[in-house]
Amino acid sequence: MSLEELAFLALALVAIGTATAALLVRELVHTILWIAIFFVDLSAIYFLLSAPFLGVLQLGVYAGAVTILLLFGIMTTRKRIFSREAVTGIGPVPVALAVVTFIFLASALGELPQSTTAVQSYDPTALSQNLFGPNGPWLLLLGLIMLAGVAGAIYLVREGRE
Amino acid sequence: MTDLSLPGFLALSAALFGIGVFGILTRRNFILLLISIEIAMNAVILNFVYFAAFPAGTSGLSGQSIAVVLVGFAATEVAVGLAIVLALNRLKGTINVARATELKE
Amino acid sequence: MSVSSFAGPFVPELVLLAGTLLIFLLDVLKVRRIELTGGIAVAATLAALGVVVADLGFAPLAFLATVPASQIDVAPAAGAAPLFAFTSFGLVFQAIFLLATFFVALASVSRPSDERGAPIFYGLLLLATIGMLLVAIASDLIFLLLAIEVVSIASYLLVAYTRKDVRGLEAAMKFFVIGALSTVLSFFGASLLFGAYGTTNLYLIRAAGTAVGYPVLVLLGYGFLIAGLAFKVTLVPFHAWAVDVYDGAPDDVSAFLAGGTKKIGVFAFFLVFLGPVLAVGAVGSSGYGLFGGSVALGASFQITLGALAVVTMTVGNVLALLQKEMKRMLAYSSISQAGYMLIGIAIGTAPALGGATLQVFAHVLMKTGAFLVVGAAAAIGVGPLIDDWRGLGLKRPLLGVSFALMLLSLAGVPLTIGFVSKFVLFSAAVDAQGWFIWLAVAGLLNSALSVFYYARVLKVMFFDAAPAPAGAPAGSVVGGAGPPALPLGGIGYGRAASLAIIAALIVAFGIYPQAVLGAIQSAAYHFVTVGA
Amino acid sequence: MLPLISIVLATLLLGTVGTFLAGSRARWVALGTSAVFLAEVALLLASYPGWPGYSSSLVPGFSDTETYSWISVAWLHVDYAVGVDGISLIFILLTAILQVATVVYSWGETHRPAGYFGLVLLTCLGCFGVFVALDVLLFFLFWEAVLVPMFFLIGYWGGPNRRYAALKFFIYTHVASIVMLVGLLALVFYSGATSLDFSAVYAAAGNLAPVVQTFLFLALFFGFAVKFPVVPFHTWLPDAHVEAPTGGSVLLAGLLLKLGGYGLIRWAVEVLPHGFHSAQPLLFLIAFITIVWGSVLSLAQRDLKRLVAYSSINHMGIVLLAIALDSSLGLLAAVLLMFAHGIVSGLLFMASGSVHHQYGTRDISSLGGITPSAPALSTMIMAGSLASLGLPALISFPAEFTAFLATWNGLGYWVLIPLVVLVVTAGFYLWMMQRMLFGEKKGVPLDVHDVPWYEGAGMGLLVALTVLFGILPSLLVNVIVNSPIRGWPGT
Amino acid sequence: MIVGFAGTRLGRLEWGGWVAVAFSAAAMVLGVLIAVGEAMSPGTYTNVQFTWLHLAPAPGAFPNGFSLVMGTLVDPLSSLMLVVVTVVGFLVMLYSIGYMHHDHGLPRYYAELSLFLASMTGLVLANNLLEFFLFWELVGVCSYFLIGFYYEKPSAASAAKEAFLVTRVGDVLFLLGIFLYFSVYATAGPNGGWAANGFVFVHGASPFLPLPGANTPTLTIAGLLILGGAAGKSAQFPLHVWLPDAMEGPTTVSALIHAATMVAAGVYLLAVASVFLGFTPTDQLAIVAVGGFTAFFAATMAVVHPDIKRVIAYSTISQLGYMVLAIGAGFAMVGLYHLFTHAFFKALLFLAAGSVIHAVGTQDLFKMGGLKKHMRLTAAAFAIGGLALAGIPPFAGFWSKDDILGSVYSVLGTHPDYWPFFLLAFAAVFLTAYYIFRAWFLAFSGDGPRDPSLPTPHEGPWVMQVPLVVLSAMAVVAGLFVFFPGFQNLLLGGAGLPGIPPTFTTTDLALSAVSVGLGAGGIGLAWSLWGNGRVFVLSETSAIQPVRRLLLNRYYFKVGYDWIGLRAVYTISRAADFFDRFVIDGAVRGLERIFAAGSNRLRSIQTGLVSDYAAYVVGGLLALFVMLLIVGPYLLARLGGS
Repeated sequence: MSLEELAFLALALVAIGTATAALLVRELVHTILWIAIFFVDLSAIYFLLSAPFLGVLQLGVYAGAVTILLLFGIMTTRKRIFSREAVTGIGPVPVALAVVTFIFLASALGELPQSTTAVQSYDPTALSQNLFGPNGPWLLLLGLIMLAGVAGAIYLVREGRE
Repeated sequence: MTDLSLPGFLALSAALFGIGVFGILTRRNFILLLISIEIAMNAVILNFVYFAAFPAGTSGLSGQSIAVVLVGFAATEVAVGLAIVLALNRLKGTINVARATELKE
Repeated sequence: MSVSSFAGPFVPELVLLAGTLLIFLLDVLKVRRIELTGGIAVAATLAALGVVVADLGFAPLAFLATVPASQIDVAPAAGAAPLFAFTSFGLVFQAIFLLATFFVALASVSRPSDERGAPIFYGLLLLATIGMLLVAIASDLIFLLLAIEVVSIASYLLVAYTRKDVRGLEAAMKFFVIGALSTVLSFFGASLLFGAYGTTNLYLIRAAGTAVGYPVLVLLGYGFLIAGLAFKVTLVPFHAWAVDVYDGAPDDVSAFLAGGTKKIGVFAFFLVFLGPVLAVGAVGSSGYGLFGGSVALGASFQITLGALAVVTMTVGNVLALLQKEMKRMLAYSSISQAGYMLIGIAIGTAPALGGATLQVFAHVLMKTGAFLVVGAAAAIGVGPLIDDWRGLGLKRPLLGVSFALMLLSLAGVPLTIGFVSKFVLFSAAVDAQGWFIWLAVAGLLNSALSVFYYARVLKVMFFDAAPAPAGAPAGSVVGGAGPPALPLGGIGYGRAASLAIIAALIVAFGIYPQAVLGAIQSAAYHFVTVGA
Repeated sequence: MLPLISIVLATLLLGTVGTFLAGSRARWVALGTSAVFLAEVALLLASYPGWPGYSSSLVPGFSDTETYSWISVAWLHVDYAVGVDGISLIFILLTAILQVATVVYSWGETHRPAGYFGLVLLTCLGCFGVFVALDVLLFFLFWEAVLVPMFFLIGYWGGPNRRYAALKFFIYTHVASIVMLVGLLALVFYSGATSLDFSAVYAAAGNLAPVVQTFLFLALFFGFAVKFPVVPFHTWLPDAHVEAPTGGSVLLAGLLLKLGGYGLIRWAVEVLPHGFHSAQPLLFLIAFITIVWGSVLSLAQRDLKRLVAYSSINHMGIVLLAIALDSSLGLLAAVLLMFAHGIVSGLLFMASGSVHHQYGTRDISSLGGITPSAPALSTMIMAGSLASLGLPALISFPAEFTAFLATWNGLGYWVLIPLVVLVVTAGFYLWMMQRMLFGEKKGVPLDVHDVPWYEGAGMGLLVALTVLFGILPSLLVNVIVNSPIRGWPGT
Repeated sequence: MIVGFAGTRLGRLEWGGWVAVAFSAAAMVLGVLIAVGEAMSPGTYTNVQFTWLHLAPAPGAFPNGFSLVMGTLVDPLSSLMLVVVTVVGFLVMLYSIGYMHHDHGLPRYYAELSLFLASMTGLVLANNLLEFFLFWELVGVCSYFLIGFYYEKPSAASAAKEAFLVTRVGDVLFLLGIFLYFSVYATAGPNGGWAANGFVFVHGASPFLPLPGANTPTLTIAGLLILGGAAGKSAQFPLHVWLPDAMEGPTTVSALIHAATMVAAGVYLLAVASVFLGFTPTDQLAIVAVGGFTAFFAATMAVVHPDIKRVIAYSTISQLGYMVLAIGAGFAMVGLYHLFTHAFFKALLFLAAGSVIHAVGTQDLFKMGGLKKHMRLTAAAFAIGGLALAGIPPFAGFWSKDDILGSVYSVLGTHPDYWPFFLLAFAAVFLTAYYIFRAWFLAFSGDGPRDPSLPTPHEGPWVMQVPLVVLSAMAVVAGLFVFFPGFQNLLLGGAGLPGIPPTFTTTDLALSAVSVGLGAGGIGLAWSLWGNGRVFVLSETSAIQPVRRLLLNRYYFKVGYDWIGLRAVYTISRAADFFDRFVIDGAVRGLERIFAAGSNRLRSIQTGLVSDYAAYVVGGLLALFVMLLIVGPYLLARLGGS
């Protein structure tokens, strides 16, 4: 097993662990901590995959902006930030559904090439040319989504005077 | 360059997706729901990134482009979700989705 | 391709975007009168509709055309991966979408004129419409899904736009959660397909067919895609949100969701599962199933979609049978109607595509109209239960007659567009022969079942005695301060006009369906030919 | 050449709309429409070759045909195509007669008359449409259009259990029409017909493999069998009849049941000979069971309307038998019998309606000796009963006689079954008359008058026609035999 | 042309009766004229009036086409019958004016009676079997109405129903017989066969009988079925039960329909069939058997009955048996001759009985007595009728009845199997004489009514007396008509009719003597038991008491028929009704419940909790995987992967 593979294994285990922990801890603020680690961990995986631009983006948007947004959400909806969630039982059905989903996805593992190959890396310039060139419409669409989202979200959270 | 194999990544994203699904199905706090969705969304982005790194064709560059767009999209989604739930919280005083079951049957 | 080079063909979208921005600008300037913002929206929609219809080649409007005929229904060069393409089929859908928006926008003008949410409502409405128009020209999976997201995000916020309505916000929350989950599913599916095909371009994916190394990945990817799109189309069991959302959302928004945005899912199905589902009869050589064996990929999708269609219409109808609330009954009926449309996709022949499209068109008229009637009824103080509608048909003839026509059309009674669309659709199913005839049988039996609850509403509206007049005068429900009563006994000109137009179209196209069917069918033929 | 059929359709349509809008004067509009309708039908008849005198040199076929393209896309061609042949003319005549009779009979309807008369006219419009349609879609369209007004007639103006009856009627017949529609569509598309026009379908039907024909025939037959109705698909009928208002019952028995027979002749028998022949034993079996079942059950009924309803089942069994024989004589008999049954059952249902109006009950055992207080009503009941049990010089006789003769010709001694049942039929009618009309007065209020003039006039019209066509059946026969039916003279 | 007088149905007012009488008189004149014309120049003529129904020739079924026609045929057979119908009809009409004057519903009465006469005339003149059947049914329904004339009486309504039903059984047999003949003659025979020419009787040279292959089991069965039809109408065993009950109708009706005309239609049918269709030997034996047996069988029941009208009714059945016997033996005209004479004396008997009933208001013989003091004319008329019935010369009955016995006797040599029925018929002569004079003695002789509550009897008005006188005269002389050459022409008929043996004036004298002797003996026995107001009471312990009970209960036939008709069939139909309502219909209701239950069950999954909705989505996703990855491939592999 090569070093890269070992690194991936470790990062993957951390990702799974932090994601699980984020959902299972009973204090929401701890959740935010775990999820932040999760985002950072994924960023590391992107670097491992030779996608540095995405790694940086992940750090900036997810580990930064989204995490803070979530924290903000918690703070505005709670009177006390460090309060525990009520314990909710976890029924067998959701777990089973999640596990079976995983099993179905895992059934595709067998047909993928098993051998290790070199990861293809891309020049960030090529990426930007692709993003703003032929695949430009995706960004335009993202712009429309953001326009709608921002306009609506601002309207919603703004205290009405009526 | 870096040598890795594909199945491990698929297993990771499958696991993350499963965790996300699990969260969506079991968590009642809306913030946790959002986090679950983001975990699953990260599985998606991860998918695009590693499929870009192990392209089925000659180049998987557009996979990375998609990943970039999706990161932006996911952030917007979180903002919208938060806006909705904050408005709901203002009226109901809770963000527990189990308390929002007025509409049923 | 640069941004400026494709601005020309996007005139409808740009018109709508301009309208949106104008409305937001006016909002910032505190000009919020609904007559003005609504007027802008209606005008923009009409203008866009005119352009689209002209693009389709209707001679009287030819001066408006922006997409040269030579660019419509043109197959891409080999290896090219365009993100969007102009097909006459897509243009037909654009026209249908714009029609839905037009009805809603027109009817909404009749809301109280000092409502503060008006600009955001119309802005989001137009933004969603832009998304819908873009769905109709997509030829790339990611483009398609992002366009759908434009609509979705706008829709979540539209459902919540009243800000003060607990039911609306609860609906928005549910809508958002299930919508986000479905988005994840769709993108996950797209990522798997990307992994298997190395591209997200639908032409290339179709061209590759089953000649791909990772068949299970492909099947899983399509499974995720079906699930994600099924959310939009409200297929059972992906439907549960729809009932609560249609119920909780403001009436006009319900109309837009059921009549309008739902159809982008249908078009997405057409696009993704064209022909049907990759290429019909492409036989894989080895183990597609978990248990191996040689199968026809396309046929497997057909069976799956067919089963989904039958389950959807049956469950929708059975659930609607005993529903007591009007909007929820309409919601269930809308779900079952989605099942009919899916029949066309499962069959995948050009006639079936045409039939399903006609059904989409009919459904836009019927369901948009029905929810608008509910809105109008609520505006004059009618309660949410079906029983609250007692005697309304005779008391308010406009509502009564137009609603009766819509329900009869939904039930598939002759001389309405609903009858014609079902007839064409089921004819197409029989025409496809093979086991598809059972889809026709299932659909027809379901339409028989559906007649019950429609007939019940008619009975309540026309046969049962009206309840004793309530203490509150008509129109007092909207706004506690007692806004000035709207013209036409509280219904308002905009709503009345919208309803009248819909009712007239239902009958007109019911009597002479050739007016739309001809265009739809030839578009469907081109779509199948170009896509293959 | 005038587009006569379209004119009739327009007349009925305008009349219906006018009636709906006319409020308390609806009955006048309805009567006017009916009169014009009748006149136009008379014109149609007069212009039809072969009426009133028979001429063997005539070329049979559809006449007064009109065809306009309606829907036309690459794979689907639907026309607005109408026309009549002898068989449809007979049914059209029946429609016109029953419409007039029903409108006159219902003259005293005070409960939302506009709706009532409008729906009556609409029902007749639908039936007329079915009889003239020469295109599959048009046919089905009218076929379905009949259901709606009848549903409302039963559901709104009916008896105490009307909602249940209306729904049941609707389920049964609607499901049946759906199966029929699938059958028709399959017929069109599996045979490769170029359009939904009758002529195209007729021409292409020969391409179908025999097995396919059998399945299609069974699908179509199911659709028609429920309309007929034959055992075991009949249970909607007694309920619908008992609960329906009199006018509804008349149209239901007089016209709607005929749609089944008409459809069977037009579609199943004509177009799918192979399927028809392979299903023939089944048809015979069902027909015999229906004949016996309808008659035996009539005997057990206490409600006058139920009795008449079951006797309808019995008669329609004979019709099915006659059609199933696949002989020209059998078809002739079937058409005649349907016409006869339309008139006679209409009469009997009117009579039972009048009994109900006058005495507040239709329970045979609680009535008795009503003849002295209501001689006219009693006479109508007697006339109807006697006609129904096949008395010569009344309308059913030539029909039943031909039917039995055809049965004898086709099946030999099996004719004994309907013949023996004839005695049972006579039995229950006589028993009913003995207990209800004759004997000592029972349960009859003292101040009962005879039927009002309009009810009497409605019934009287039908009685007169019963006698007229009973004595001169050739008036009908000469029209019928000019139809383009397989195995019919001249085709 | 004759059918035209159905128009009398218009009689609405009090004078309606006179209108009817006038029309029937006109009909009588016409009828007699036709008969006289026929008698003067024997021959036949047919006049087809219109086509009722027509199908052009079609290959396969009817190569010569198919028609039904309506027409008239006058020949000796029909003209003889015509005279009977119109003359008796007129007299009964006239009599009715007096007899019925205090009844309600007279217009109805006259209308029905006129319709009956019209139908009967139509039947007689019918030129084809279908038309025959048509009028046959019509007279049946008129009979139904007239029996039920006193519809307020439950017994009358019931009797009417019974009559209709029993004759309906006969009608069905008749119809089936027509079909059987049709299957033989449809395309064979003159004028392209029956299918082409409409079942028309063809007279004379080429009757159907000699057709090759005609003498087959089919024809035998057809003949038997015709016999069944005739038995229903003419109340022959075993369909005889209705006729005595039919006496619930007015006496005039009994006289006209249930003695003289309609019941004779069955006999007429047999005659017509024997002439135009022919019977096979088996048929003939069956007809002889039915006739002979009925003649005796009915007479036995008449012996004990206390009701004056029913006694006469049984005698009618018995006499009809004679006619049937004659026709069966091959002597159609002899049978008709008896029909002719019988019509007069039986109408006479009924009208006389009617006169009695009119006077005393009861039909029970044991309540009457000594009426001849008050009603001389009636007593005389009844006596004349009785003598004629008993076959005492020179009264009408003697000639015809003796003729029958003689004729049958003459063929006994070739048909020894007729012997028992001949003997039964012969024995019936004795019984006939006995029961009719038993009735006479009970009613007329003695000192006065046995029931003192009866009103003082009196003769009826002139309109009732005239028919009595006329009929009495006819009863005396009708038998002698046979000596007129013209009448002989009628009886001998045209070519091909098996007429009265030319030696009838020298009939076997011994046979006549024995028969007259038997008749006289019967009268004597009656006188010895009942004469002069005596009442013969059979001791309760007598050995023949069971026989008497059996006879009084009419051999329990009616009980049996009622059981079949009411109990058995009704029970079956109730059971079928139960099955229909609960099993067939129950299945439908069950389906409905399933839908409602399904709707409620499904509705409960809409919990309102968004997590559940998400679970449905994921569940659906997994279901899709199962479909796509497992079910779909499996199905396609199974179906051939097309």
